[in-house]
Amino acid sequence: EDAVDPNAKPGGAITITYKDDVATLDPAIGYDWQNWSMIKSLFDGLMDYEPGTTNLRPDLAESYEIAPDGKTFTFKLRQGVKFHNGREMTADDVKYSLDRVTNPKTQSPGAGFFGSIKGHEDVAAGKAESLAGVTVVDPYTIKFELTRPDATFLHVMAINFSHVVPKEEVEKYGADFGKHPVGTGAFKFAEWTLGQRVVFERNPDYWHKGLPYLDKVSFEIGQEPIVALLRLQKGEIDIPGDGIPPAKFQEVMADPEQKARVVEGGQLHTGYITMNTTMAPFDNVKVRQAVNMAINKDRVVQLINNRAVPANQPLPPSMPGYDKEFKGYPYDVAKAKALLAEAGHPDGFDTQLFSMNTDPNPRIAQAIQQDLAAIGIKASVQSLAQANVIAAGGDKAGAPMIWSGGMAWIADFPDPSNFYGPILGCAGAVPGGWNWSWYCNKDLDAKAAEADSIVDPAKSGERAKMWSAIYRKIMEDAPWAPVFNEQRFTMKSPRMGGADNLYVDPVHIPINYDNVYVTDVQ
Amino acid sequence: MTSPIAPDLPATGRVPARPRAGVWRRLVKRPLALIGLGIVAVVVAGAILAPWLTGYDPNEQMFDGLTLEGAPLPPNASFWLGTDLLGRDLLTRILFGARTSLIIGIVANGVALLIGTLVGVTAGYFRGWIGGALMRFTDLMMAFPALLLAICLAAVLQPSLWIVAMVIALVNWVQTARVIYTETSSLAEREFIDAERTIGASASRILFRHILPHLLPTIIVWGTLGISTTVLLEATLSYLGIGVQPPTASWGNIIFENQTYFQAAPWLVFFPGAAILALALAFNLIGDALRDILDPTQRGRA
Amino acid sequence: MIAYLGRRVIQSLLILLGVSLITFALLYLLPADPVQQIAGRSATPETVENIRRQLGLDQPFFIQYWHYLTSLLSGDLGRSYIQRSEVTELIISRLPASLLLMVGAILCELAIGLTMGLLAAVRRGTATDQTLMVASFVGVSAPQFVVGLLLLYVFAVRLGWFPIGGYGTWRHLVLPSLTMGILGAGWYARMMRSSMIDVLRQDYMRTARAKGLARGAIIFRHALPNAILPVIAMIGIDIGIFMGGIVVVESVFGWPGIGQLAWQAIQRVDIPIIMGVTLVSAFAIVLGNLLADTVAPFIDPRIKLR
Amino acid sequence: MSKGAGNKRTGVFAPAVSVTAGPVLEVSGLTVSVRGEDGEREVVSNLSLTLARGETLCIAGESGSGKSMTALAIMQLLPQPAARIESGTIRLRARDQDDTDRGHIDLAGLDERRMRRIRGDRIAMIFQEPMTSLNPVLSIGRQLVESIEAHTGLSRAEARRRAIEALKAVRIPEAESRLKQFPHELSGGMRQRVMIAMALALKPDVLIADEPTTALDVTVQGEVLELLRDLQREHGTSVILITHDMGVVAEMADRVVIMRHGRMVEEGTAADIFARPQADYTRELLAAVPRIGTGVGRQKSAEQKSVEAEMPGSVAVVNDLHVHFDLRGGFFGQVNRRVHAVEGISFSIAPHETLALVGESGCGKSTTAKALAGLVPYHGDIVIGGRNLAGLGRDQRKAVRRDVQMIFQDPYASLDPRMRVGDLVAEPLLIHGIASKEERSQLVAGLFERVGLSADQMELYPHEFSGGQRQRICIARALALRPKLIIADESVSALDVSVQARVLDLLKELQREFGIAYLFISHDMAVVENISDRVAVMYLGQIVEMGTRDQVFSNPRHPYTKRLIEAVPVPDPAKRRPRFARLDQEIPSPTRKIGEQPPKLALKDLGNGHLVAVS
Ligand SMILES: Nc1ncnc2c1ncn2[C@@H]1O[C@H](COP(=O)(O)OP(=O)(O)OP(=O)(O)O)[C@@H](O)[C@H]1O
Ligand SMILES: Nc1ncnc2c1ncn2[C@@H]1O[C@H](COP(=O)(O)OP(=O)(O)OP(=O)(O)O)[C@@H](O)[C@H]1O
Ligand SMILES: [Mg+2]
Ligand SMILES: [Mg+2]
Repeated sequence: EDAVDPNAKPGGAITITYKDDVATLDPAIGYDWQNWSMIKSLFDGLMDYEPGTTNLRPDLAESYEIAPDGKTFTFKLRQGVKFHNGREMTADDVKYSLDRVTNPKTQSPGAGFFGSIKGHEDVAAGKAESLAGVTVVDPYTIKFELTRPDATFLHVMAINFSHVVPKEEVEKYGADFGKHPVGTGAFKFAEWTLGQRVVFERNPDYWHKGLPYLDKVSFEIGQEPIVALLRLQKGEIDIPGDGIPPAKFQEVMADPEQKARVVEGGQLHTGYITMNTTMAPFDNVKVRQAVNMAINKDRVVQLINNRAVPANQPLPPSMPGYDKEFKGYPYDVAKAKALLAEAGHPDGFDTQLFSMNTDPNPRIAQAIQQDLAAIGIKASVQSLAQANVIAAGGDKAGAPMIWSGGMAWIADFPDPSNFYGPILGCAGAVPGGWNWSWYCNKDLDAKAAEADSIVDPAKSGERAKMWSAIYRKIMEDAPWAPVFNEQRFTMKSPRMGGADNLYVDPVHIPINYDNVYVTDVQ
Repeated sequence: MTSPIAPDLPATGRVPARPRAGVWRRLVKRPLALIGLGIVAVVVAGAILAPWLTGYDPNEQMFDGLTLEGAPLPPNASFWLGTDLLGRDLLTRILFGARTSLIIGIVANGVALLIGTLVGVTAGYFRGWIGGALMRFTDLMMAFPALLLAICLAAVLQPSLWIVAMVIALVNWVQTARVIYTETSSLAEREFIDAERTIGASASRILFRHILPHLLPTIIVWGTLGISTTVLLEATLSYLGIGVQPPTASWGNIIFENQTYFQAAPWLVFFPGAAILALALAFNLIGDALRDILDPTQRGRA
Repeated sequence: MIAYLGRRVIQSLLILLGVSLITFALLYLLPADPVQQIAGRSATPETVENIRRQLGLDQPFFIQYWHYLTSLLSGDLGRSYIQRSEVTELIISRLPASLLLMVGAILCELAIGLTMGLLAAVRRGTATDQTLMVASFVGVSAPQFVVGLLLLYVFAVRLGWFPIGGYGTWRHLVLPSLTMGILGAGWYARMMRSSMIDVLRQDYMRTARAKGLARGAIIFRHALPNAILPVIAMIGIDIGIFMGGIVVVESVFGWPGIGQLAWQAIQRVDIPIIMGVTLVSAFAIVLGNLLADTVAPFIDPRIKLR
Repeated sequence: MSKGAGNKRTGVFAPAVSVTAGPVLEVSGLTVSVRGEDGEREVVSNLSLTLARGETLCIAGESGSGKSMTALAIMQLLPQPAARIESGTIRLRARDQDDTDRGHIDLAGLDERRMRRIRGDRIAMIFQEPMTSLNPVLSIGRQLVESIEAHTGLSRAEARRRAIEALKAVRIPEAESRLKQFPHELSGGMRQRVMIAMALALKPDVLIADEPTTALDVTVQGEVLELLRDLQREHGTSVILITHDMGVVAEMADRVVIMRHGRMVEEGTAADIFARPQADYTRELLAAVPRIGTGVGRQKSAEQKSVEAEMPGSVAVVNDLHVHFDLRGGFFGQVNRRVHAVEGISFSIAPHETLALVGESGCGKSTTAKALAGLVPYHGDIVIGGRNLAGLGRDQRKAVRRDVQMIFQDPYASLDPRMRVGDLVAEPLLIHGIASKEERSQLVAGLFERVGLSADQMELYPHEFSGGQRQRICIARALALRPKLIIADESVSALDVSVQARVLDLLKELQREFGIAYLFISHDMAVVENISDRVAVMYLGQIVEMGTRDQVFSNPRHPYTKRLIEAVPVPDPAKRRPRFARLDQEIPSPTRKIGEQPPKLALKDLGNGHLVAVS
């Protein structure tokens, strides 16, 4: 349990802005930048992370037990936790929630996370209504049986998709539950004016005494980031949810008063270039390595106002399994040229580089384009809307190279496996999948499965090493050219209080609403 | 003279031998039109001679073109109009961008104007089912979201300048057609059109020799205003992926890429904006002068 | 009149049907897959297939269109793929804002544009005329995003006369309307000037002057109604043009209209929303044209409704 | 017009009936020039004239001699930007309240604001082109009322009453309901009368009337002239009357000014001018005046007869022609009334023959012409050159159309204002592929000379011509194709008598040479008598009398025909009538409710083809 911040004063309200609409607050469905952490404040799962960190800890569960074979997890639930409608949450609700999220009728984008639970296939195929592997032992005990040992399972129990919903409310609102969310979280849903505003109120019955501090959190929707920053400067809002727009970044950092209100932190993000390993000439590993050596990452970082650090491997530095020793490919044009020549392309070749069309991605793509030109690769930039780039990537003959910026969002949970399965593993290398390099290494798939079967928390160091080895091997094959890891810069109003790491919480983005407070309440 | 069919009734008369002062000659007598022609000439020359006018490559991202924090440089001695967010020389990009923008603003816009005028005139003059069908088609096109068409084309076709030009022509004729239609249908009611019918003038002759000249003022207004809007529309379409792709410059996409930076780096929006404005204004000056010259009742106006 | 309106309404319905068919077909042909968007990054192929079946997207085109059309007839625009709520509800919640903005913008551009055009025509050839011409071209050539931000910066941030974006009171409406109006005003000014110049040299203007009428009466009573006709036709067209500009202006000013909804939907291939917004805007355009055509004979009695 | 209407005027102007000494208007040394493609050209040179109170000054003269320009210069309404006053003064006698100490105001230098107060109130003008001078989008009531309101302090209701009076005064039927109508719903003559009503409503000091009765039939013309006289008698209004009709000059003028080439060639009292013309041009003019009853009989020569025999049958046969216009009304705009513009007329025209169609304004003459030219939908049969127009294909119709040419009533409206007149006249030749380019321009130059224009003018645009000149351009255009039938709708009414005579001679000559037939629409009975072989009198869309010229003119049998002939003004000041006869019955209207049929008149043959309607 978190300690209550002695400096915090309860009360007050804050306002956060977003550009895009909040789609739904249904935890089984919401998967956006905007609603991800909003859902986290309305609902709880069995597990959670310590505020501001990536350290797992029980949440609705009081404790858990993992069987030695790593295939059975038993959670003991906290007693007296109440839904916002006043009813107590029990193990039946946990089971109902998991049955619901895996049921195809729910159309949950997260159903795949629960693939290791016994009976998942039947539910996914519509043959069963209920997961065979989830058993309610008693109202405060729930048991999960898996088909294989799964080291990520505790993380899975912390992601939004496994958050607990009350059956009666879901049935009451049906498909509109996402617009009338009822959970057990620190805040309860108060008001939603479509397209304009969502308001949360403090949940007085929150099981964690003393939290949250704020009485009210309002989200204003449809606000252009530049205008949001103007409003922040005028003191009308507290947090610009989409961050500091690139066009304003220098202005903010040049002003000491504003700069002081900026909090910087790492995030679980890597920006990379995918190369389609099934497409000539990228089916030649030397070509891919040449590309890796051709990119002037410092220059790219400079272009985005140094808001990132150059990357040399898929995992971001704050992720367990990140290999500090690994040096990756150096920036070496001559060597890159030589490699290209070895691969049979002394004069380079023509290709295409896809990129999403929102600033700064087309600019980054152009910088990459220039770097590639230096070794003779003439890449034409295809700057398209997100949906088109994603479609091209999911088509085996669609895109030779893709710059991932803007689409490869932050990790779902802080675990090295999260960077592998869908985007580098064989499972993602299917039409409509997200493995845009179409890189499929059966060996590594096996190794990954092996690593993920190390469930014992005590062996997490060993597991991280295994993952490091996997990513090292991947870098040898070079299906990606990692470019940078983005840093987060959150800006807040002067009255916002709380530890800095709450403002760059790796899980709650942009901020952890449950633990921050305002300093100007009486 | 004794042509068998010709009415040899009147004694053939003495024909005055007086050359008609050409439109061009009268145009260059007007100072405002001259300014307009001058601007167009400068833009066209700039577009053609772009490679020889500045020492830079339009696409070269120069190391000294950005500050260490990655900010573009304001106008200075080595970069006369400053640099852009990638450290490229803005002047060079504007000169090269003129090629794209001239094609869009003049060719695409011109084709749109042409289609719009033809459809509008035909529909306005032929009342029956031809006119009805054309106008309903126009209404359909107008009600149809052009942007969607653009996006779908973007996804299906290889992006190129000519495709964006085609799309612009395809969506921009609609408004012109409707305005021309309204005017044509009122012109068609005028008595001199009746008079043309009685001498057996064919429909095409009436349309092109008698109705079209009266539509000129409207065509000029729509044509010149269309320059700005199409040049800007090109940027939107390119953004959606059907036009020129980076790093090719066009005035529209220079503005579009940089518009959020207009406070931090105003030159990035101001100069290409001024170029669009100058081009549109220049054509307007020429158009206004033409309109006066071709309108006989305005003769004598300086 | 009733027969005319009846005929036009039927034609309009056919146009809407055409628009819906073409849009639906284009979206069908679009190589972006909405299911991929819904399913997200971690979805297994089974999940993707399940969702596709749930949404009926595995059906052949005409069956899908037929389903859409039949539910459309019962007033059901379907359910958004991404937002997961009724499209009807989403559109209804945002339509008033867009309509309000449209009305504000039309008022702005008429007020600015007609005044400018009138003045320029009357003062033809003078410095006033030239200045107004340049001004109208600036209005047309300036990117709306920049105009909007500039207005916001000057009048809201610096001077504090208006709120910094948002929706609610008339003060919220001023700046967005102005931003949209400035573009249109340029067009109206040029149109107005052109048709006014034409009217000013008609014989009946000489008659009006020969009667010794006041200048105001000559211009407003005699010239204006004649000159405004092409402008009326323009208002119908304008609604179509709005649909393009509304996205930018709504996003700059945080205006909760359908432009923002449409833009997000397009980015994410949310077909039911795209269809819904397309139909609503097509309806507005058709209505605008119908209105313009119906009003014209009241201004110029020579025009007959056909 | 009711007597004493003028007393109701609240303005300071009290009508002084006694003629005070000194002219009301004095023009001296007026020079007007226009700028064309090749420099400036004087169109009025050093013109001086005076106008006394209560006097009628007639300006007559050659078409294009600068009469209209003089009038426009006085009003300060010269066409912009081409024309301007180069020199001269135009002095209007001041009223007491005018802020000038010299007793007069020089209009030539007056600013627009003060000029505005003078226009309409002190000097009113009736323009030459009736079709385009009214604002198409305002009801005629509105247009009348506003000018009354602009210069008097009358209430709207009062002004409306005054407007109705004015309309009644120009004998517009159903004056009250006409207030709601729009100009395009009126016939040419009616529009002209509305213009007159507008000028008269304010009872100005000076009234300038530029061809005010050209578009009117003689009976209405008589009434309008009578009205002008009334006004003069009651208010001492001075009138400048520009006209070609020497009959009107003789009836109306106190003094006469004859103009030619922008200069005054002669001035004098009406009696003097008619009795003892000094200048050659004046003599020429007077000699050319067609006089009713003196029209030289046209004996058909043996030669002509033989041509006729060679070409049996008629050029055009019209049988039971009906033309209706539907009027929409009521809230839903459904058809509720119908104009029976042409109601079952039949006639035929033989080669070499001129059929004149006469009748009052609005009786359906132009509509008949348009039906023949294929411009309005009709019922009945029109057979041209033996071929029924109905049921012809496009190409055939084009061929037939070549044989029928029309000269429109309003020359300005029927010429494309953006084409050079030379090209306009050459156009029919071009369309039908006649002659090469050079031959064409020679032919056109020849045509120009034949209608009394110079070949130099081929390069000009329609608006650069005077009303009469435009009329001649239209004639030249119709002649270009040497058609079998020419429909001439009021084609010579805008021409000065000398040109008129020349054109009439030309028409006759062409007829002699090529056997062209004419359908000649006119209300000038003298001209009709001069040119026609047969005459048809129309009334309310039907023919009431038809026969040879002699039958109709020497033996008119229908009362309406009789009245028409009686109303013709005689070009002799000595025979001036004290008063024109007033019509006492309501002026009938061809508009009827749907389903209501107008009574059909039966025609009775009085012998030798003299048909008269019997009711
Ligand atoms: N807008 C113009 N521009 C150039 N020349 C013109 C213009 N209007 C008239 N003219 C010329 O001025 C001369 C005088 O014209 P005006 O209209 O005064 O003749 P008019 O005596 O009234 O003739 P009519 O009896 O035929 O009406 C004519 O030669 C004509 O060609
Ligand atoms: N387009 C029309 N719509 C309705 N009524 C019309 C139309 N054209 C003509 N009329 C009416 O038809 C009748 C005959 O008109 P027409 O023009 O044939 O008269 P006209 O004999 O030529 O008279 P004028 O001598 O005055 O020219 C008039 O009452 C007129 O108001
Ligand atoms: Mg005249
Ligand atoms: Mg007529």
